[in-house]
Amino acid sequence: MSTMMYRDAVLSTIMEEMERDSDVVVLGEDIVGGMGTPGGPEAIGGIWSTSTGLFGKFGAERVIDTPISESAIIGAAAGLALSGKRPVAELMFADFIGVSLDQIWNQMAKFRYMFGGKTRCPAVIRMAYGAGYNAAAQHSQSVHQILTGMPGLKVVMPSTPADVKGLLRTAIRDDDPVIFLEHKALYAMSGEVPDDRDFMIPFGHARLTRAGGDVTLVSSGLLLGLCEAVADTLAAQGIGCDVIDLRTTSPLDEETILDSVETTGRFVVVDEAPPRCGLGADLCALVAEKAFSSLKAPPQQVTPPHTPIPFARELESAYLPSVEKIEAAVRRVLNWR
Amino acid sequence: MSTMMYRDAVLSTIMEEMERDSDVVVLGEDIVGGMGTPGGPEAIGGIWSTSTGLFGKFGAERVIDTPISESAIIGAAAGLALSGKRPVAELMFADFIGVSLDQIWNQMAKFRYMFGGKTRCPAVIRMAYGAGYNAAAQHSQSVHQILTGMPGLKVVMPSTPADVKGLLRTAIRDDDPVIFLEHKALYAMSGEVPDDRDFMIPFGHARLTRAGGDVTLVSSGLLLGLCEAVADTLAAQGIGCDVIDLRTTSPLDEETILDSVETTGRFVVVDEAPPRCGLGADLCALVAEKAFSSLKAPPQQVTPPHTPIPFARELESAYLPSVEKIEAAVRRVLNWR
Amino acid sequence: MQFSRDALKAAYTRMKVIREFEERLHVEIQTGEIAGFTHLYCGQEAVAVGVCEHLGAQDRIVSTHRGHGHCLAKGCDVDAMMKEIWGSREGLCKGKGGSMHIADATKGMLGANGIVGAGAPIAVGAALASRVDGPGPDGLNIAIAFSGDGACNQGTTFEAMNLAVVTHAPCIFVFENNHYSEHTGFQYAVGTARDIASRAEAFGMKAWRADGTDFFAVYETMREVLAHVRGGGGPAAVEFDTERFFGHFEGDPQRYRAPDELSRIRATRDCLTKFRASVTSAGLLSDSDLDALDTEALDTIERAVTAARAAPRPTPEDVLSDVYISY
Amino acid sequence: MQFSRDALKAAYTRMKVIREFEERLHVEIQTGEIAGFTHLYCGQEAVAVGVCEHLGAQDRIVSTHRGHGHCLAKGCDVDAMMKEIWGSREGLCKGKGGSMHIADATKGMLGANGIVGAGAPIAVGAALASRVDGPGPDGLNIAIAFSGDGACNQGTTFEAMNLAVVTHAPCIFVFENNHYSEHTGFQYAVGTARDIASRAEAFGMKAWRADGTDFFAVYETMREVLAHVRGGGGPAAVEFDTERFFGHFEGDPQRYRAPDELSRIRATRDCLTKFRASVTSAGLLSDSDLDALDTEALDTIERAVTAARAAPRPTPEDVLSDVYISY
Ligand SMILES: Cc1ncc(C[n+]2csc(CCOP(=O)(O)OP(=O)(O)O)c2C)c(N)n1
Ligand SMILES: Cc1ncc(C[n+]2csc(CCOP(=O)(O)OP(=O)(O)O)c2C)c(N)n1
Ligand SMILES: [Mg+2]
Ligand SMILES: [Mg+2]
Repeated sequence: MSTMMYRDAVLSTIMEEMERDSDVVVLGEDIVGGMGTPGGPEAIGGIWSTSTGLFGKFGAERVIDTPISESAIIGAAAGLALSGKRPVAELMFADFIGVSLDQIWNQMAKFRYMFGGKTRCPAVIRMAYGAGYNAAAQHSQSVHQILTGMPGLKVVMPSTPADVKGLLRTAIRDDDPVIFLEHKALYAMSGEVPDDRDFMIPFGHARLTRAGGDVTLVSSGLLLGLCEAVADTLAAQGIGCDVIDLRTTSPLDEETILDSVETTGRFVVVDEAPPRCGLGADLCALVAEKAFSSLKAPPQQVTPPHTPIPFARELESAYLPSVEKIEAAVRRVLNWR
Repeated sequence: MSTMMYRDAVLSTIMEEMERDSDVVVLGEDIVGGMGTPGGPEAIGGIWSTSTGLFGKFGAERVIDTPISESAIIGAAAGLALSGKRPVAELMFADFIGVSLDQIWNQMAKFRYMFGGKTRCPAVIRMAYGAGYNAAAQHSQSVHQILTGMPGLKVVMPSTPADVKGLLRTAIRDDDPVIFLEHKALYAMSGEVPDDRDFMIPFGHARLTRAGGDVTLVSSGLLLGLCEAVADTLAAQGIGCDVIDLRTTSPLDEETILDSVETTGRFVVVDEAPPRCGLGADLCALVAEKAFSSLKAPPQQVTPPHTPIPFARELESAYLPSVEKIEAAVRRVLNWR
Repeated sequence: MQFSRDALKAAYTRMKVIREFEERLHVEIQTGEIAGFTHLYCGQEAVAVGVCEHLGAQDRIVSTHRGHGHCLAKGCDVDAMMKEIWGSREGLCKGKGGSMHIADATKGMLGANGIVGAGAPIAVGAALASRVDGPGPDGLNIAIAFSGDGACNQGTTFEAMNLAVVTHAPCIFVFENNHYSEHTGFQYAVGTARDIASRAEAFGMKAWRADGTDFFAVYETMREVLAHVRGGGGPAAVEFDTERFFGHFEGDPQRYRAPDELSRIRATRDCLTKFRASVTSAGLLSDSDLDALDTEALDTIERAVTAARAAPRPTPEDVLSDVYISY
Repeated sequence: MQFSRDALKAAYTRMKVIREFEERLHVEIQTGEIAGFTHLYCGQEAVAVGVCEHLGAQDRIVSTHRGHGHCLAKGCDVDAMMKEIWGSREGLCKGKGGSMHIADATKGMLGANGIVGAGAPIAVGAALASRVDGPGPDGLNIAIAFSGDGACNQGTTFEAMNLAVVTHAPCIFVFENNHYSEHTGFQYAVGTARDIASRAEAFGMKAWRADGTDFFAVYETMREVLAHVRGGGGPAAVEFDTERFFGHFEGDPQRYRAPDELSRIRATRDCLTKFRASVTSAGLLSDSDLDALDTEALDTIERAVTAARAAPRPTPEDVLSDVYISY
């Protein structure tokens, strides 16, 4: 075990996989940093420090710094993957799927199906997502709800450095296109990480981080920590929460969720995406359909409101799910009728 | 009243609104047709025949034929709208939001909010959506689930020529950005349409097309017709369905849905989008949360599977919701326990 | 011309097979048996074949919505393609893709594409893959993006050209200027007094231009282009002036054309006629040689249609497979 | 130079206010009081002001992530902007937008933009709106897209240029080449041996180039450009060579620069110093005239910061308003 930050878990996993497999190639904007400048390549790393040192080690063929052209980045990743490589592309901000969605949605995600199961597209697209930095409406968004809905993609949302390691390795070795969502506000989170260079966490296996038995709380990414905090507070008051970290939203571990709800009969999902057609709705619908008889209260979502993400500190805090809102939802389901 | 086709209702509404208001401007690919060719402008109309004759009548300033550049089309619509015009942009296929999403999602939808409520963006983006033509994975998609989730947009899905008229007029006169989704397989549908040049249908008001009382069936677009067919079949067997045509998915008429479910206790939503994080899930979650005590059976979704849209006739039919699948879902909720 | 008789026959046959494939589809589509949107490549055969005759399976191409010609030229199986267009489960894509999504990665054919302009970035990716692999004895494997005159206005195409230049990727942008994008003229939509190739030059790559209805012009131009790109000279562009003999899609009334245009281009700009004239006047092949190849090509297509018509249909369960490799 | 003393003072003041606005933010940001991502315009003032001094409120501009200079030059209120950056509910956007989303449509300022390249198509739309309105006594109202050297690689920028040419839209693409996009050099990312303006030319529009650190060069160039565009000559592009004095965003260690680069550009490429030298050596304004304007500008900023700091904060309910006009 080593202790490292979430961002370093990203970097070290990429580094290890590039050492292990010469087909792994990375590409993105400023991921080398300093190209074409007086300071020269690697004068400065990528803005998230998740690619520092790769260029020096693996060279320009495998570490490709790109112009600001997200469609071309994702398209190139698609072409690399169809041609036998394992590209790991970085979208600097998840919000930039806006300028590159076609290559994700209509190309990568559908190749295998459209081509009758005869091609492989083992591409990983990493993107920094989430609010908390007052970066406003175009640099703070969650996009898993959009991408989870797209058949052909796998969607991963790690909540800890160890999960980054295990899930990113799985993503890079996976033969399907994988969206790997890194929460900006977790980059500096520290945690224990296994040293095993084959440590992998399989997709579609959620993690029960608290076992309580009275209410099921499901989340992922940054908000998982809030759910755990609420669970710990309530535990002290004798209320037991099952807290489930989804880890991947596609594939979805329905079983872990439904098993818990069958016991608790009470379901709260906490998600950072807007409320309409989101992951919160997706899971409430799942539970309502498949755990109907177990439910003792209406399934609840804690999400931001149906608004863009505001800038000012006070507004962003009011916008985001909070421990207060989560606790209130838990109490709503506990006190139902 | 006049009888006209769905596509003609689109065209005649645009025509009437362009006559009424010189700020209304249309733009899109091939909407004039024949530009720069020996045949000359209007040698041929747009591929959906929803813009025929506009160019001759209103000229190149207000009827703008564009190159294949969807981002620029939507961006230009955004700029026109911010500058006091009422653009009606056409995306030839809804699937092309892939190459233009940023301008819809990060620009248009958010201007008013980001700019502190001080701008207006009265743009309509029309797009042809839906399967049924064996046009395969990139020309058959439904996108309302993606766009409904985006705060700042209004999303309209007319099911009849009359609704096209009333809703498109409302869209053009509305001061917010509106997505207007035209189902390809409805273009040739005929129906009665009011002649009143101010006939408008307000957004957020669903339409109860069948009153039955035993089960609530909610849908929109092409699939509404299947729901009505099922309702009629079952009515003959003494089973009464409330059939609700959503008309707009954002804003959503929660009241009409919840009122019906409070009576029926049984809910089935029929939608053409894939199942994960879709409109089906959205409505099931709504009903589970807000009509929990009324529910006598788990809310059900009838949607395509989590796959891209296949090409072959047999595959596309198997992919799409059908009367059989809808009827089966209705029977599932009726026979629950 | 440095062609052997066999090479000439092979090239002619490929062009003729494409021609007959498309002419036959044009007829069959009227019967309603074939589903979906089909865009025929008739008229442009010299481009696909003149380009692809230079390529091996390790060279990759990315195609467009008008992809049959590129697929056939790159070696996709005729029968499997026809079955795909018929929607059979024995089709090249098991009936899941159809006309606009034919692909065969084993042949270096990375897909027709229903999204105009989407192919160019994918081709750059394929070229970057070959940059990782490095040159073999014949230089670098290359990747080709086929694009139309309409596609050249899509932002993705520009981004791809710039990225290729920045990364010095062995990528070739082949622009097939058939003067129309759907019903709109190239003169209108490409907003420059100059041609498409000039735009590519402005992105910093070398560009060539040639008559796309002359197989030998295409072939010889591509020889130069390929020498440049395989040798590590970086990306390149070629603009071929060509003609589309049918409508944009099947059913297009083509009122945007000049009254005599279709008969004129069939008469003066048919790459097969031109090929025949060149090789017979140069005494390389005789008319009867070519007539025999014509007959063979027709037979090939006849057999393919018969097989496609009889081929097994997909079953409802087939909808669910091939979404993921594992899930 | 055909400037009145008042016009010179006005231009200088605008540049100086931008400079001090940004220098002050640079300091204030260190304190942690200002939230979010802030990109400072210091060094580029002559471009925004040299362009916007020609414009009226009916002319529209679309800006970038580095938008403060464009906003101030186009007439946005200094106090309301400072309050916005501070996140106050009295800010120009009620604290909802922040640095990257400042807009004031009443001033013809259609928004800073956090998405690189997104502005260009919007500017074309604004130009098309003015095409609908037709020319007034001074010709057409125009729209300007400000873009960086990085933004010029985004597909949207290319699409916008082509669309503007095709529609003959009165749109001007102003490229501010400050040699860097984030930490990447223009030499690397713009994959052409030539400049950005040449690309614009390849799309079929007239293009100009000028020194963006020389107010008078910018202003005179824009006079020509505007005469062309207002007169109905169609779109145009201008590339200004300029400098950014701070990091890409606040906190950037700037190791990509040459060791002496920042001091060198401050010494030799400062548009304010150059302006002062020109007007004093030409005897148009004296150093003490300019010193007085400097003091005023500093006061303006001081007052704005004081007001911003004291301005009321938004309340949680404010989150919910301004999403729609009606819903
Ligand atoms: C992104 C996108 N926009 C529009 C279309 C609709 N469309 C299909 S083909 C076509 C014209 C393409 O013209 P060109 O590139 O010249 O190719 P050609 O048809 O002449 O082979 C259009 C507009 C599409 N498929 N994808
Ligand atoms: C679509 C998109 N891609 C990437 C970014 C991240 N980003 C913000 S500014 C910037 C560099 C822009 O460079 P340039 O256009 O030269 O403008 P400058 O910063 O020099 O003013 C980048 C990459 C973004 N905001 N939007
Ligand atoms: Mg064409
Ligand atoms: Mg720059």
